[in-house]
Amino acid sequence: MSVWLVQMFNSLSVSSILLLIALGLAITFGLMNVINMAHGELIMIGAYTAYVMQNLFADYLPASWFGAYFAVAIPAAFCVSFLVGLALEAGLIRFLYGRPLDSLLATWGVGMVLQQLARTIFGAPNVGVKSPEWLNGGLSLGGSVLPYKRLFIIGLVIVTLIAMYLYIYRSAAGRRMRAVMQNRQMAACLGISTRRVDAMTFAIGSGIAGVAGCALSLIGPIGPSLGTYYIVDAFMVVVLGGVGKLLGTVAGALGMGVFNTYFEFWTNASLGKVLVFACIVAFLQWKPQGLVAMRTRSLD
Amino acid sequence: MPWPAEEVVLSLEKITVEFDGFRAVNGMDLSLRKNEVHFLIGPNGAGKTTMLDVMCGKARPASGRILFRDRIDLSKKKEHQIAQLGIGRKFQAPSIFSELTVEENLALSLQKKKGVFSVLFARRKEEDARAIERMLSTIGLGEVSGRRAGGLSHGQKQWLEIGMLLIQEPAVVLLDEPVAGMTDAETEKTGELLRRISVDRCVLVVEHDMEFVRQFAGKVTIMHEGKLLMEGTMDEVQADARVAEVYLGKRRDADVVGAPA
Amino acid sequence: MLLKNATVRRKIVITLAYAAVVALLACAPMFLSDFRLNLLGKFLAYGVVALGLDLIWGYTGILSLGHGIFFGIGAYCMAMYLKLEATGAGRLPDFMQWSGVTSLPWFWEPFRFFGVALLLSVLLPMLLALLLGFFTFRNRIRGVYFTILTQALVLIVVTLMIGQQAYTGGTNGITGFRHVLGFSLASPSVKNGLYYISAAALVGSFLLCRRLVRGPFGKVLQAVRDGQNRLRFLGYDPAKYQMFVFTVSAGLAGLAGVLFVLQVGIISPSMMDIVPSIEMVLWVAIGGRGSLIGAAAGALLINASKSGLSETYPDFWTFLLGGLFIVVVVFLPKGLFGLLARLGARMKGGLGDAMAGGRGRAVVGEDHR
Amino acid sequence: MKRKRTKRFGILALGAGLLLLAGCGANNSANNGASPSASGGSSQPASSSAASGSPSASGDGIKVGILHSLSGTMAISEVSVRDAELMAIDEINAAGGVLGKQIVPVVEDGASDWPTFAEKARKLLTDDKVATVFGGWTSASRKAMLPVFEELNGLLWYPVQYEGMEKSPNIFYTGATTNQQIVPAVDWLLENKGKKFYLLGSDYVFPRTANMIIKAQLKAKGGELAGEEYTPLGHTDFSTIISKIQAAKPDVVFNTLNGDSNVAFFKQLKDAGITSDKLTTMSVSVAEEEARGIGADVLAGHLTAWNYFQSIDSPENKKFVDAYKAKYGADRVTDDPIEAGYTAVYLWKAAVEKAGSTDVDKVKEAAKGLEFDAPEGKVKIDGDNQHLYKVARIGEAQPDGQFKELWNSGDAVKPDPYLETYDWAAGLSGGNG
Repeated sequence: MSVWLVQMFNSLSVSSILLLIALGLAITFGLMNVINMAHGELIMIGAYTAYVMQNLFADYLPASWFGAYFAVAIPAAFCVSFLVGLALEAGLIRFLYGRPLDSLLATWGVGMVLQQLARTIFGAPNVGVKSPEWLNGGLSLGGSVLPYKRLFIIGLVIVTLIAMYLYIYRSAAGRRMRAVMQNRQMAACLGISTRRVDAMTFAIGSGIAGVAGCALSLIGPIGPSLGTYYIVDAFMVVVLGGVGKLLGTVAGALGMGVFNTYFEFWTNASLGKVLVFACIVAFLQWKPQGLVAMRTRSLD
Repeated sequence: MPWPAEEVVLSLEKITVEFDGFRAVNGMDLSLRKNEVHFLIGPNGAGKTTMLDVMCGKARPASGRILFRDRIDLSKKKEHQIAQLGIGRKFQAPSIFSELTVEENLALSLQKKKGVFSVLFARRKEEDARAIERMLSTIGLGEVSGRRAGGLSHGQKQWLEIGMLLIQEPAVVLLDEPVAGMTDAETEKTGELLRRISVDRCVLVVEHDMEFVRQFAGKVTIMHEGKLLMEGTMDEVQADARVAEVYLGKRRDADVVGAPA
Repeated sequence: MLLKNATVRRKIVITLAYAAVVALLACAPMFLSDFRLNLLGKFLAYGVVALGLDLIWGYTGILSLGHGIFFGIGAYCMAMYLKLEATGAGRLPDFMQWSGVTSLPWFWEPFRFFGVALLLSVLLPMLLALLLGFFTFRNRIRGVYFTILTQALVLIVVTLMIGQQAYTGGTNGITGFRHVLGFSLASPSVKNGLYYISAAALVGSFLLCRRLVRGPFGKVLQAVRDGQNRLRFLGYDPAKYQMFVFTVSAGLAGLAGVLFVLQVGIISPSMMDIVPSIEMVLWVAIGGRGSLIGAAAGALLINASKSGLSETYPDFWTFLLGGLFIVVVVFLPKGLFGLLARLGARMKGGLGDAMAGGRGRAVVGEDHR
Repeated sequence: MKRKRTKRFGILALGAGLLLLAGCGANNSANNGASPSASGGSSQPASSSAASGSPSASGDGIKVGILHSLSGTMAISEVSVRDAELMAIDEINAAGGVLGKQIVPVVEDGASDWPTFAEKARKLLTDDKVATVFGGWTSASRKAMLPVFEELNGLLWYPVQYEGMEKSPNIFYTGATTNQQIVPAVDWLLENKGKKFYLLGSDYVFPRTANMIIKAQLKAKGGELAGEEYTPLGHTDFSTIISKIQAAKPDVVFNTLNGDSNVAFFKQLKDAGITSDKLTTMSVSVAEEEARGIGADVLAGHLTAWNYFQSIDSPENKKFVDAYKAKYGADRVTDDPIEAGYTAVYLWKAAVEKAGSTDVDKVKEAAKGLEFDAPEGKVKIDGDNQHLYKVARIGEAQPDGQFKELWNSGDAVKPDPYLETYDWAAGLSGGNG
């Protein structure tokens, strides 16, 4: 009984993590059609930002302030990844619009370089982040514990999602962004600077990856190859959900999280993973457009 | 196989097509006969292009029958099977293979057996070269036969696509706004081409350009909101009050946009 | 007259160049150390994969990030034979012993025979590719979706291979080979022989791929790449063509796997995973997609520089290689080979012999989805 | 016409590539040819195998190979071992070298890829003609290198505890085999912590083999198996597995997870409210270095089994730890594989000096029964299986990231990779491969 409740919570938690790592990709891949294989490394950058923030707080501020480092780390992670994304867009991605598969290969090279860079700066071994006191422990619920960190991540995802929704669908900048993504020429004719919108959009997607990395530092390792663990899952979520739809990404993350958790519970972690991926492959055969399809009438 | 001049080659009965619950075509009937240039006109969103899609297999009707030569039901066939039966379609935007040369584009279309292994072991024959030569002169692209098709002018691309259609000697030719975006001279040339190809086959043209339609004394079918409005000669159509109403009412849209159906 | 002369001259030069390459390959054992020759042999095997990938990506527009598994399956089939040969009759391979397996699993039995192993190492990848192609291409999954699907497939296969340690050797893979058909794998003459077999396989694969991309068949492939929907309305079924080349390409990857395992002496899931699968595509991208010579040369060049750079700069070779990938993919869409062709065209252009439209073709990167 | 020109330049490119390769190869062999001068000790130049890794020393030094993953997922562990090995080499060189010659390390990157390990091993032995190689971490990398070392009669020093069932004549194993780490740990747990075991490991050869041994041991000694679970390498979400563990209510979780998975597992275990006083975990792949990545506060109270802890109080260890921190930074830590890598270099040096030569066969002969005062205490090379006699230890993680020793075996345990001296293990090894 309680195991089932815990598993339900776990599947929700796994879904929230999947969603968090996929949200940034939903923008860069879903809206811009850039296959950013360095997305995992942007997550890594976020995680290292949390580490750096922790060290800064521990070194320069009174101990009583230490708990606050994480609250600062999240916006900091967003900013750092945002800037890296901005630089990446300006130096690289802008040459690759309309060449999604080339963007895959080039950003894979970027990922390689960023990994080695992290190894050079922070050393090859994992670094540790001490989680703030206010996130330790959990909510006791009928004999089982719902960890605050996982609740926090669920909350963070919801907040991020709402922020993204408001930005994309309710703000002037978001309107410009959608206009450019839907019809570049027309938007340009209307006086929108497509260059600036592209750069902003990619940077925001990158920034969200940074937030994900920061949150993941609470429950996972922080090392140079951190990103490689999440990148394929993130793409699967976006593709499963349906490219170009925020709602689809949410659905994809939920579907993958729930199935993954239960398959893993019934079988084991390896087989659970195999089954989930096999289901996704089979599902995409049936509905190539994903869970939430975007309809077009164009020939290609 | 000879058949009487009036024979119906393709007949569509009570065709209904839905997109997400929206009925693009609603119980439409249409018959195409041999040796006939048949125009399908109507205001934007009337379902003209969808009708072409249904005929060539790009869209599946929710209900209704499509009979080819009274025997073959096309609604179950895939696009390439329909094409192999002899129903050719030219799209509105020129869709040729821009990386291949003009000649290669034609050769690709000419290939009789289109299976993997037939093509793999195909040998180019003398008669094929002659057929391509003939088609090049028919569509007036002999001069540029070695050029990459992507580098052609808009009109040349349209003719190449028509040439690719014709070289397969189809029984039915479906053309979607063949003169859209053409200069007057090009339009005229296309008109001539159309007249020549209507011999021995049936041609269905979706067109907005009324001047162009008027040049042909063929049959005209008017669609409106997914349904058949009327059918007849151009004179009959022009005299009809209902046509004037739907058409003039919508006329502005039709002229301004003229592009996506 | 002048033109004819130029054509003849060009033909002679091309023939000479081909002859030079073949001669160079043939003479390599004379001036390379055993180790370098072994490396070169391995790179030649990679060249075979690259040819297959170019066939589907450069010419047909299908990007597979799953060729590691076809390569791996081919290699595993041969490795199973080699392992049984090294273990000897009536005994179990070492990893089975320490995994508690007591008798040889049935699916290992056929691999007692070299011929069967060789056949299966090409046929199994082809079969898997055909199966995958049958579903995905008929369902018109293409472009990015197909690519990501192949990644999922890689994860599935690799996780399964690792999980079934008792039957596959797990992460360790299969290694510790001694003989092939009674010849010692350690002997220099066998190694030389394997090198020549690899070279011959590369040349053979090249000729096969050239046969496919030239003539009417190659035109259909290009048409599939540039507009498969349009092609349908000409009466072709693109799915069948995609299935066919994908299957051929998988077979080549399997063959390369055989050559790899014979020369390197180990195969493990790490060779099938996402990273090597992407690297394989990068060889083609950097060499020059849409040109067979470029793809094969890319595989050789990239791996030679990877080996060389990692030997010289073990701590930061990844920077250099990563940087190279970025620069070439972004700024040279047709790869190094395209750059050479462009330079060549420019030089020729000075002689007034380049055609007006010709240059654009090499320069402009069309988006191949 | 365009196509043909394109092709021609392609051919030129290919030719250039081949030349580049050829040049590279020729260059190398030239280098090697230029410096074949016999080392001080090896009086018979190259016994039977001229080309095959006959150990050589150039005029001013003896080349040794260092082959660890410096990139890829395994770099998190292996880079530190390389650092320790380089430090040992520096120390030896500062003290006058070996046989009066300086040791020249040739560092290669195994790139976390097993075939690359095989390739680089071959390169070190044939092109660089190194006297010995220190390297490897994962069992897979060792298995990949083993055929190369056996074929070329090279010498490999492997510094990590592993699953046993192996004794290659060309490898010295300076980490623990199962009867020096896992077997004593299980015995200790059965005695002190409880009978009901839950086995959790990453899905690769070490955990699977280790667990097979543990299961046999539990069966023979009245233990009970509560569950067995493997996760893919790099698995980072343990919520479901923690639920399973909670449902199974074991006395002990025996943890053979690898690398990054440990970080996720311990963090999430703590978050689920399971602390070390509620559930005993025993880890065999979590050392001081991993503790840093997990977070000392998270790991505190959990148990590990090793042969060395940084906290060992001995002059040798103090010297080692101080030197390591001085060289690489005060925030760095030492741990069992790091120490084993460091010890390996000294053992090789001692063997070479005893043999008076770097010749592989002579060094192997000289190494038999060799003793060395390592930071972990006195170690001795077993002449039969080329493993080390080692003291088994169990430690408890402290809030400062160090381990407090709870128990040790007293005497150094004789290595027994095939567990031949354990009755209950009969039938596990299935003969020696």
